[in-house]
Amino acid sequence: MSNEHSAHGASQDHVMPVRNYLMVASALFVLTVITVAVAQVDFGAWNLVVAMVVATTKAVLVAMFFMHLFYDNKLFAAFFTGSFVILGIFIVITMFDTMERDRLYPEVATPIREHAIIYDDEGKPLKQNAHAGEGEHGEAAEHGDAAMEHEEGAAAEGGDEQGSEDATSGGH
Amino acid sequence: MDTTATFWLPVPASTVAQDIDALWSFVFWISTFFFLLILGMMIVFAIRYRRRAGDVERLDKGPSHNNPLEAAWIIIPTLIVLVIFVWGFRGYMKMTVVPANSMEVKVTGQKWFWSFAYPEGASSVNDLVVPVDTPVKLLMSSQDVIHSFYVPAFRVKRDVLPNRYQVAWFEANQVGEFDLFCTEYCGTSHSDMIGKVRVLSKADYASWLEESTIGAEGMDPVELGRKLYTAKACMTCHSVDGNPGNGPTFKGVFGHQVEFADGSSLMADENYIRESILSPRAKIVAGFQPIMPTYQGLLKDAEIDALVAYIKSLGAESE
Amino acid sequence: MADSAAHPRWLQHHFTSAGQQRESAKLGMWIFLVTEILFFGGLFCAYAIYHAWNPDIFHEAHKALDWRLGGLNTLVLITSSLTMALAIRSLQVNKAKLANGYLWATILLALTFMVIKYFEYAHKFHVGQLPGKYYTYTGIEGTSPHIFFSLYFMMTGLHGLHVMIGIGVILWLIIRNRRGDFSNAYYNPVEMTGLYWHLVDLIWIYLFPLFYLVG
Amino acid sequence: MSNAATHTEPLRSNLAVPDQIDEKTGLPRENYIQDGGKGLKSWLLTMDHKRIAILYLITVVAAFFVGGIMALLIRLELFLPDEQFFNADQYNQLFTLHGAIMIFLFIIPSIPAILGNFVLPLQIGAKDVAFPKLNLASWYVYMLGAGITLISIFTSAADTGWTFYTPYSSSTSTSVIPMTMGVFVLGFSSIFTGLNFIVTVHKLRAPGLTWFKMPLMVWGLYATAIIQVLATPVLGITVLLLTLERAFGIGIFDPAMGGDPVLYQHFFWFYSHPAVYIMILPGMGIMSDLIATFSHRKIFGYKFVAFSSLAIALVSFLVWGHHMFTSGQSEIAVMIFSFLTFMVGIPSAIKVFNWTTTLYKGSISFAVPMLYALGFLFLFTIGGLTGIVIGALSLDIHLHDTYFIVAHFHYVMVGGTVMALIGGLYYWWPKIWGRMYSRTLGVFAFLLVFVGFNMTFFTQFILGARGMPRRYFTYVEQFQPLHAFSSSGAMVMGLGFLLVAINLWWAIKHGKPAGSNPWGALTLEWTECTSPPIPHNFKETPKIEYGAYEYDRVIPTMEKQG
Repeated sequence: MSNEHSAHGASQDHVMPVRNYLMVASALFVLTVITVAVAQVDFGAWNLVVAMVVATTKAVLVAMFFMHLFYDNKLFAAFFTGSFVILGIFIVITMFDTMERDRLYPEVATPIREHAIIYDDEGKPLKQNAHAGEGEHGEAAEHGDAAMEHEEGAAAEGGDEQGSEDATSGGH
Repeated sequence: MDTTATFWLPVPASTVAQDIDALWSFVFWISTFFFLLILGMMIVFAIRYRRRAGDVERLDKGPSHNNPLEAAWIIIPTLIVLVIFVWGFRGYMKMTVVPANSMEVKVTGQKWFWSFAYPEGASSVNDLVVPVDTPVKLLMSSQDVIHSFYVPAFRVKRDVLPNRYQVAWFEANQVGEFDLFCTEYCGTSHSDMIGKVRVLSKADYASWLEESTIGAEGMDPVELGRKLYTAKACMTCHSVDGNPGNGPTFKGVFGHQVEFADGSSLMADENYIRESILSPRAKIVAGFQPIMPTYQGLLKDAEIDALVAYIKSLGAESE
Repeated sequence: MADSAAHPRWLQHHFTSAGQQRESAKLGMWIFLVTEILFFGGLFCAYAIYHAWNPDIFHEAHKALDWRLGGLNTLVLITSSLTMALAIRSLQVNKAKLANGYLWATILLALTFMVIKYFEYAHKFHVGQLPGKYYTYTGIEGTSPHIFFSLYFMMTGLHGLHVMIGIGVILWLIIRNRRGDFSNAYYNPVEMTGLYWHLVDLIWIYLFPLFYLVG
Repeated sequence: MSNAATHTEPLRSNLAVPDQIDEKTGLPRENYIQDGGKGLKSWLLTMDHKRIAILYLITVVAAFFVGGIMALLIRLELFLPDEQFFNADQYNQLFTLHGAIMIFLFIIPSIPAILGNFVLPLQIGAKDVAFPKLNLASWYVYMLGAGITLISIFTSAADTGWTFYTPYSSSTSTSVIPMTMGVFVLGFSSIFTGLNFIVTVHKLRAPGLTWFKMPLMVWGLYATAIIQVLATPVLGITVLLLTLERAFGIGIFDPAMGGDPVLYQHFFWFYSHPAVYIMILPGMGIMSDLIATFSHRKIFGYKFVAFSSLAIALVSFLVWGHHMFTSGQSEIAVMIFSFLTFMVGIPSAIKVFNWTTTLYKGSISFAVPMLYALGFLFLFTIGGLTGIVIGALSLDIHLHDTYFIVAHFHYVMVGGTVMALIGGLYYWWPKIWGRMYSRTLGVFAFLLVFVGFNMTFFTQFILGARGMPRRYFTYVEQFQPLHAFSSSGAMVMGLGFLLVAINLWWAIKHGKPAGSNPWGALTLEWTECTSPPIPHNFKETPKIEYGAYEYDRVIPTMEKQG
């Protein structure tokens, strides 16, 4: 596996002319300017994709030439890309969970705070949009609704002893 | 369909339990078969090819590889586990998709007790009462940390998260009383956060429901206070017979001097009790932890008066 | 193991040749860089998930960052990467003195990076755009912009910490270089620090667009 | 190198010729214990992988007994339902410490750091691991991490379980931060060992030792090192985020501030599932060596067993969600994780089948290490098959967070890794110290461990299937008899482990000298090294004439019944 070389003599590694280094550096500068320019224009969600593409090309340039991956043992490149594959797996499969939680029941995904009332005062299930229930809280007539209301209360005026003191109060 | 507990599994008391128990026995018997196969091969080879006294060392004549055999014991287990996967996933979807006409009960998990809110306005603590043969949808949320709603007899389990609703459902197929456990570790009394699921016939359920909602007006306050003392889980921390639990006992409190953690003290009167119900952290009795959750918004004024009357009655008795 | 002339001081006893020692050192360094990538990766995953959950809040919150300072920092870090690479190259052609010059340049650029970062942080502390419960800034609407700043401070803070570690290691290199430890036959430590430094630059190449440009 | 021709003359059972043997001790005069330097300093500053292995041996076995005592206390408490010896908080702290110490301080470093450090360089014909200084640093970082973790015992120990689930872990008043910081530091020790092994296997193999001539123990350690290097950093960031959440309230996992506790579980299990393969893969490596050596048989399907290690290492990164089937994941994620969990089970099945087939037509000796290997096969098969049971979604809904899960992971961890570790310790004890252990005490201790283990944990399968939740301080009356039986089994197992330690401790000084190859093994550490080996392992780099298990080409030496 390891290439046998004499201990002395010019180093075995590939010596790149200074000109190459300067070219790579200037390419990186240009790409930076490009990514800044492109970001000024609003493509909505595409902005992220474009920014990532440019960042990845810059990263590949740094890895290939500054870090000599291009000339070195392919094993290093394998490990390097392997780490990005594992990271990609981690992000993608976790997002399979985080982005798909409301597939069956919409109320399961969004935090409770936005859903003011699931039940109206008489306790009948009231399917309506979140904000309609904002106004008419009135006296907490019923446990189910009340649990919602004081969850709300905890967020609004903050910090008093809703539930166990430090978990849900969020000290504003 | 048998409805008795087997050696391994508790009584299958919900409609989905049958399907799960069927998959359980399928996987159980396949596992037993493969276990005995491997164990058998191991024992037979170990005995048949054991080194006997006087054996001289010789070159190994045994096979060192056999690709068809390897392929066999890769493909066959893969097929079997695929069957188990599909069966398991279909069972899971049956347990997740709630039937349309289900009755909705709102469940709130809180540090160390469950409270249930029924659509007709009734509420109960640690005691879920449901009619038999009707699907019950549970809309669950937690007030503090993650708990997990688990009824072994119904094979239902779902974590109860503090910032989101979680949905679970079951349809009890036999009348009876079943254990309810919290299975996500939630602190000191995680093992006390247990309750009962009482499945009643439709008639009994209707009478229980009507009895537990309208009963509140006509009753005298002390009687209502006694009922609320259990219904609202005061008894999980406060005793009425004098010995301290997680919280101070109610016996002999009213009309007496109470020492507080910060050294001050006060004569226990109605507003002290009312304040301790609504904002318990305001005054902490010496020697106790500030762990009481507030009942702000959980109790109607009439109920608070009833509780104060009940505690007052406990105070007067000890004179 | 007779101590022959062909056995220079820096060749460790359990390696049969300098090439084997160098290849082992490089492989070891690359694996360490893999752990760094996954260490930062956890934060990038948190960023991806919270960005996906509330993209509009993230977009609003990123306006609070000054992309000009970010851009300047990117250029500074790329230049420091260049000077580091040139430092290694000059050692490869046995010019130790030139290498020291480039190493000093790298440290200077790294310090500039940290100073710019200090101004950015000072401004945020002053205005109150801080993580979690310390968030008191009211300029950004949306339910929880502090998540953006939690992630911002954690990722750029951890990156800044790695820059400072890099500065310390390069200083140690300069001392060893002045003592004459390195030549074209043996410059492993410099090359390893170079790999580490380029990775720190590479991570900033991703941080800059995510926080300053897109948000 | 002639591959077809058989290597006719049998191996020498003792490389050290009589005049090199010291009459008084009966061991070769030149060995790493005497000649590596005198006094404590030579041990504490050693660069020799063999001495670092012994440093790890002492500290990791100590951690095992501390964790083991806590396990016995837990089982003692659970003998009867209500409070017996500890109150609820103390019980919660006990099971947290039992989990954290057993996992982070014992089982993750155990086989790689003790047997791996000692045996890997010997098995590939190297003088030492690639980075000896890093190897010693790994031990010191381990001690630092262990120290920090143990601080939390004396400052109101954490009561969150070894999983530190938020929001409980970020809101409890117990000292969680020392434990999470201890775990953070321990992660680096694991990374250093993993990194060292990968570079050693790639770069320091003796010339001629190709990948398929290496022992499968080296494959196991290599696959483990890959996971250690790729997964442990994510544990580092998770624990760091948790500490920041607790200390500064950054709101990443705190539901009140828009964070999501389930996301913490994703982060935690992304490391912790690959971590269970860090625990089992070295055990599987030892298994291949033991089964092949004690059957004097070429391992059946060498390539399949080797590649299944790598397959496990890679697929283990895809399945972490099966720890969270009931915790509120989306149905799509749950389906993906369940499917992939079944796929990760297949390579383990391949290994078990190949080991069992290796016994066919062998000449099997029931030396104590072989007893533990057969015990491993028995227990690990049960552990693996119950893994299939809880992999099925609808069953896991019923079984999650019950004693069924506790039984499952104890079957694969204690029944798998600990049995393999003890088997490995018995197997390499003559090589490490040059002396043989007592067979009768070894067999007796094995029976105690095996019977005690099954008494303890098979009953927990029944408890769990009947619905007994995990981490319960008190439990409903109906479960009491099974708990009592399980607790008594734990006492038996504990005694068994104690006898194993006594046997091995006694053998260090008083065992009969074992010679360099008491088992008739073909791997380099037996054929080319004296027992105990010389400081630089080999007089000159060994020439490789046959592969690790080529019993069909080499006649092994007569085995001394051990």
